[in-house]
Amino acid sequence: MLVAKNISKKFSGVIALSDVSLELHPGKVNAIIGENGAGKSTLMKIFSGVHTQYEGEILYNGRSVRFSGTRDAEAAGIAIIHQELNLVPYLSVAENIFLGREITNNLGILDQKAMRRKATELLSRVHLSVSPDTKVTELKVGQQQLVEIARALYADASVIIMDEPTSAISDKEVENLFLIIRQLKGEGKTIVYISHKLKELFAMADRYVVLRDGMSIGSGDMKDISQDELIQKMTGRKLSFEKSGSTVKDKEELLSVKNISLKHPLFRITKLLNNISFTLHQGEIIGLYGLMGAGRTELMETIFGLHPKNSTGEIAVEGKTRKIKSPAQAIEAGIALVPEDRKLQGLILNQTIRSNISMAILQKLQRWGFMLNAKKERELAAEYIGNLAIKTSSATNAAKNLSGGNQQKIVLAKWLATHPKILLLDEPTRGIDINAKAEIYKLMKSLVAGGMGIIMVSSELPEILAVSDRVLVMCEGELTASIPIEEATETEILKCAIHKN
Amino acid sequence: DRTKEGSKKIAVVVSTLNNPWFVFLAETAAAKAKTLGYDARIFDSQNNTALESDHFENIVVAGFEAILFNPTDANGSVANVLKAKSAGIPVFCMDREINSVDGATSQILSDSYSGAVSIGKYFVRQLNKKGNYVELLGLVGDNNTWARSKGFHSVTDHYSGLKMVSQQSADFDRNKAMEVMETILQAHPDIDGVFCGNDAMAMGAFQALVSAGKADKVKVFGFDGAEDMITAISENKVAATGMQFPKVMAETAAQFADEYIKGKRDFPQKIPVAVELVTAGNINDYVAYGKK
Amino acid sequence: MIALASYKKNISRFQSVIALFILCIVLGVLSDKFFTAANGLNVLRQVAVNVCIATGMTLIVLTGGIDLSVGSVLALCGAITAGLLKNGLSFPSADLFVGFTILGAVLAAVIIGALLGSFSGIVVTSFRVPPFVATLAMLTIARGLTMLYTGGHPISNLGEDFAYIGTGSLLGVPVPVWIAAVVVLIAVFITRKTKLGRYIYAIGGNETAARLSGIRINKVKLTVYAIGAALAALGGVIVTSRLDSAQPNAGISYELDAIAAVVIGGTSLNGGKGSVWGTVIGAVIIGVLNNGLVLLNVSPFWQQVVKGAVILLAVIVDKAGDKKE
Amino acid sequence: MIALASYKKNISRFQSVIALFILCIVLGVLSDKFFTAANGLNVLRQVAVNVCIATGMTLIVLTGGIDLSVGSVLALCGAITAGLLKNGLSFPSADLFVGFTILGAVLAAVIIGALLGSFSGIVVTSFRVPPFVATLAMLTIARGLTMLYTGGHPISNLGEDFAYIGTGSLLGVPVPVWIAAVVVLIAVFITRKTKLGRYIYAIGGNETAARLSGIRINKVKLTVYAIGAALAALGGVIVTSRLDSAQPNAGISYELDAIAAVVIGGTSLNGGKGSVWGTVIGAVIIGVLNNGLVLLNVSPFWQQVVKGAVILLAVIVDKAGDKKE
Ligand SMILES: Nc1ncnc2c1ncn2[C@@H]1O[C@H](COP(=O)(O)OP(=O)(O)OP(=O)(O)O)[C@@H](O)[C@H]1O
Ligand SMILES: Nc1ncnc2c1ncn2[C@@H]1O[C@H](COP(=O)(O)OP(=O)(O)OP(=O)(O)O)[C@@H](O)[C@H]1O
Ligand SMILES: [Mg+2]
Ligand SMILES: [Mg+2]
Repeated sequence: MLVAKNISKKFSGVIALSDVSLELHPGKVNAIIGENGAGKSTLMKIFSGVHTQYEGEILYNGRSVRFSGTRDAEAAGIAIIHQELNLVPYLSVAENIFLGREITNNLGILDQKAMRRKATELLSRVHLSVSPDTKVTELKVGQQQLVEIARALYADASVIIMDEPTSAISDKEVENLFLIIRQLKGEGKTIVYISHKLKELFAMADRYVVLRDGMSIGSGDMKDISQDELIQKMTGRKLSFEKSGSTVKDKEELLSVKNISLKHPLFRITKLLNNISFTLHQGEIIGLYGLMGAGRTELMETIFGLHPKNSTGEIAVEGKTRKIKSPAQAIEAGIALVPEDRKLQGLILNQTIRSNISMAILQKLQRWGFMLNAKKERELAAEYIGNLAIKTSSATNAAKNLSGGNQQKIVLAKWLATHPKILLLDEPTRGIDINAKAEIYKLMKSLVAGGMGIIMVSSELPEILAVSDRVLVMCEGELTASIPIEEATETEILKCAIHKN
Repeated sequence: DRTKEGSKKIAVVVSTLNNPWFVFLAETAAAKAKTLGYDARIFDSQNNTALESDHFENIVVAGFEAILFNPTDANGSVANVLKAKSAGIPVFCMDREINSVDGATSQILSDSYSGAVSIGKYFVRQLNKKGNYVELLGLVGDNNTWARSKGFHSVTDHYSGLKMVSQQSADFDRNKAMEVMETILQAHPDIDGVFCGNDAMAMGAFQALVSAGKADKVKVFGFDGAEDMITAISENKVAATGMQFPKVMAETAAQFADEYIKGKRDFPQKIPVAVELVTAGNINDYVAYGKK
Repeated sequence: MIALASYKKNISRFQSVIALFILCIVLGVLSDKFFTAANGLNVLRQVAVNVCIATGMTLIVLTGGIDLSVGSVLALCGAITAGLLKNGLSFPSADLFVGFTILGAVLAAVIIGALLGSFSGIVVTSFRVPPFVATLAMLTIARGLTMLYTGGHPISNLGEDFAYIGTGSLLGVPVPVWIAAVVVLIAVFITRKTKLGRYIYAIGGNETAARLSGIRINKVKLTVYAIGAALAALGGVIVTSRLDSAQPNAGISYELDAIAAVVIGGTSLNGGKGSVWGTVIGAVIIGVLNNGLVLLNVSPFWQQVVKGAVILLAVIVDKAGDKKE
Repeated sequence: MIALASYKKNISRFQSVIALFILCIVLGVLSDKFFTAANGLNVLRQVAVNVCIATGMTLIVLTGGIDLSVGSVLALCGAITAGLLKNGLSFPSADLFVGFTILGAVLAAVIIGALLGSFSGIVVTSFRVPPFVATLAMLTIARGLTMLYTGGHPISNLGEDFAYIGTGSLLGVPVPVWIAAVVVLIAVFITRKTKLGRYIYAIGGNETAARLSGIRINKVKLTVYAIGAALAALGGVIVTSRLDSAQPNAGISYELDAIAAVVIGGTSLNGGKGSVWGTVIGAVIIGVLNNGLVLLNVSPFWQQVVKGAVILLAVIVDKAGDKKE
């Protein structure tokens, strides 16, 4: 049993954890629940030896331990899948899985064959069908997450911490992960599971621990608590979210996409996108669903002008055909894209929240045509920090110091500040807590009420069903269905998303 | 400009082209070789003996007939010369010697040490055997630096009235000499003379003295006989320099190479070319890098 | 929190200053000539050129780039200034001769500098050649062009008026120091108060995110390389004027001094982090060190050892504050 | 996907080779001396030292670091080899004299090189000084120590046996080429087949991930700096032996050549990406270029311009294949 006693942790003035005590039981799935910034990841990093300076005590199997580093924790049998992916981009999948724990032969030389064999086995366990020699840069975020899971499986630890392992993978892979978790649980291992998807928690977890603002609020058995009670514990209040029917009827056409195709950058015959056409209306939210690798991200990127050389097709905004060959032109046309990977594509991690938010509209914040207006910029940042409830002590905090969910909100703020007509959201609620999610849905609704059109890529069917006016489904680079929300059901959508053959 | 097919090739290997003096030496040698009917070609060793080594290897492969050679280092270049010799290519040293008895076919040498001795003597006279002075050295890893410094000190060190208040290196560089001199003047505003290892540094030091308003009081001595320095001496701005004769050395070497190729084998092992003291008194006899 | 953040920002600037301060105290104790007004101006005049170059380098490094060609560009543009001043431009075929005023020659040099920088910039952006290689090639090319232009011989005696740029004083302060001060102030303004400055930091911080935010990466990069080389050209004008002579071998290894000033000043070579002020302090640290070692008449042999050790110490002192886990 | 990955890997290696190939063809057409066995050996012998240094540099650059001190370390260790061979070690106080065999002197130099590298490594890791500054300081310090050790004078006449290292041949191939080949093969083995190699790439690719994987970052970094400097020392031994003389100002600006070879060979200065083979090709491109320009009778001033331009072209050809948007 892993026990935390009175753990406190401060980051240069910010209190991340204060006097947290909890127990993690072997043979059980222990869910750690809390809003963004509650301190979940920080606590896990203490358990796994990443943070070595903290107050309090950790008891592991009855003995007091204090890890001096990750290697130390791992040797003791604690493995972690980090929330922020921690893979080496230019190394292969196999090389990443075995990083720091390479298999060597008697002479100390790397045994590549053995590692490749073992990696293939681990990859098939997590249902990731790529070669172990693939470079990690070539993988999409979801696939990378599966690699991280494979990595943790290899560690063969007795405590496995999973910090939002399902934030980037689709239902099918989640199913598979659950299978693996059940198996591990059966072997008597302690599973620590962090997720903002309550449905998953109720399906999978045995126990729960709730953190709020760095303090432990309560714990117990999952079966003894209802969803509403849990939310109340997390947020300190009740939360309601109602499913809404479509409200768009005969509104103006905002975005029309005709025959978009995208060639593979290397294999020119392969098409990543094939003849995609659809329209987005004013005040409409389109939910774009597909399994991992269906090409949704590519579609968003193509519309946003990121593949000018390999793509063909026509894009019209408000009836006018626009040439969109770069993000700058897309922004001019009134399009905004909240990208899939906030760390790599969305944020400048070292810079302040404020300058991240103002990044895309600096030309509007100028005085006399050449000088930035600091006051306007401050006001802008304050406005969005308030509107989106970004949890930070100051607008001049570096973006990297925020919790994952709050980082996502900064990216959102940056794009909302451009006042786009068309908002493309690629997995906008990844890693966002239920409360913030509800806020984002509400925000989306109010944005479309003001005349905006939104396309939201999501791998979560409930989310798609909750916010969309219309559901588009993609499969292998093709648009396979356009379903009005009234007719949309989970089975119907999945049917269109799954490979034909 | 392509030379005639079939004309024989002579290589000019020079220690550096980052110094006008050596540019002049190399270009004069090449020009002379061309007027003698050869295809001449300049190689820049960039003060790097290893690069010089590469040049020699390439020269041997490319089938040159003779090498007019300005070595980077007296000892470091010996191996290179022997390599050429064993490939049957004669080497004629210009300005700087190599420490090998029979490596080079002939060495036409500028005697830095004695030149510095005469500058030292003139220096003592100009300063009336007493006063404070500064010495600016060239690159500290360069043997010319030390030949000149030692020659100079072999005279000045015998006069207890002469006190060297500062000895610094300025890498043979005009800008660096100016900056070093500016700083030295902060610590020692009361100096009477500056001896510099080459004319570029002398001009830099002079510039610093001008800025400090001390150009009249402090006597500047250089080495080489470069154009700016000759002009400055004639205008009575600086005291003296040691005139080397790159033109004489380069042309003699080219001449010898021509004679060698035409069959002559008997050359004097060493031909010293004296360094002459150039002062306001005899400036009218000189032009840059030579006699009128 | 605002207090905390700005306090932290101040500390990091504070540390370099502390390193500089300690250095000055030590030198002041060792030499009574160090703390004189004349020597102060001396140091400032001597660092002026490096400050100009290093300021441009800071902008480039902030975008995650580097420019190794500054020394050669300095030499080439210095030679061009001198050549234009002395010989003007003549087109024998058209029987045309164009004389140059001082301002004209200086402007021509700076513009040619900017063009050389733009060339590097285009190679880096359009041909995606790593900045290190692109500017290393430019280092070699510009040096070769300098040699070709000058024939390897200095161009001297450029006239008293021109000498004012490098040797004159205004209100008791040397002209090069004024020039460097103006350059620094403009650069500080650009980095802190303009869109361009923001974009420079953004590109260095995360190029992908910057591109997705609609920033025209190539345009910004081209601009910084052009500015960097134009400032190197300006440095060339100052050096030439100070010596009253354009030396074909001027500026050799100046890139190392400039980059050292940038890095000692706390700017990260990975881009995105740092400041022009830091660079100025870095340049002054190097300048004070050079000055102090000569004042103390440290032997040339020991000088290099001491210089290396002190630079290390300065950076270690500078780092001492920002302890992280 | 398997096909895709290996196809891409091959292309990128292929491109540098194509650049080299084109260069050779052009030179072969322009000069009939180029494609001779003697000239081939010539080029190989001339690149041997740079290959040694650049191989070490590759390991350092792969971790995201850089080493500017290789030239000075080369000079210092070359001088030490020569000094030990010629004068041995004497401790007058203890009335002790230790003579050195050739092997002893070479080993001593390489070990001292490794120690100097370890020192840089410690400064980089424990004091968190950026590698650029740490090794720039080492550049200056090692050069100063060289001057102190030699008094600024070369150490010459080291004997015929010692000369074998730099000038001898084995099976018709020059000894320096054998040495470089062994160094390259060991480095290839390390980067591909050992944990150390894996960790080098991991640290350069994502240092945080590497640390979280339990890799001892500091140990790995220290090791690569030690290897890099030891190889520079080995280069010093070869240079000294070739010239039969240790020059105090040997190796100046060698760091640029070495880094150029690394970058032309496709290794990213940000670390994590690249290969030792690429570096070898990069070094050979530079060597062939130097050799070719001489064979073609290009004047020294034009040489620099042409060299810069060709290096640019080589890298552009190299990039041409991996078009990304
Ligand atoms: N390295 C750091 N430096 C400064 N503050 C930090 C650092 N890491 C975390 N914090 C702060 O600590 C608090 C807890 O963050 P943590 O990442 O543990 O939250 P979380 O519960 O995992 O949130 P999420 O659900 O968004 O992942 C936040 O306020 C965050 O800003
Ligand atoms: N640069 C690339 N090189 C090779 N293949 C690529 C590249 N980019 C994308 N792909 C492939 O194109 C297909 C579409 O990927 P895309 O990321 O658009 O899917 P998605 O529906 O957004 O999935 P995800 O849920 O992972 O975001 C995938 O099979 C992916 O592997
Ligand atoms: Mg978290
Ligand atoms: Mg996607």
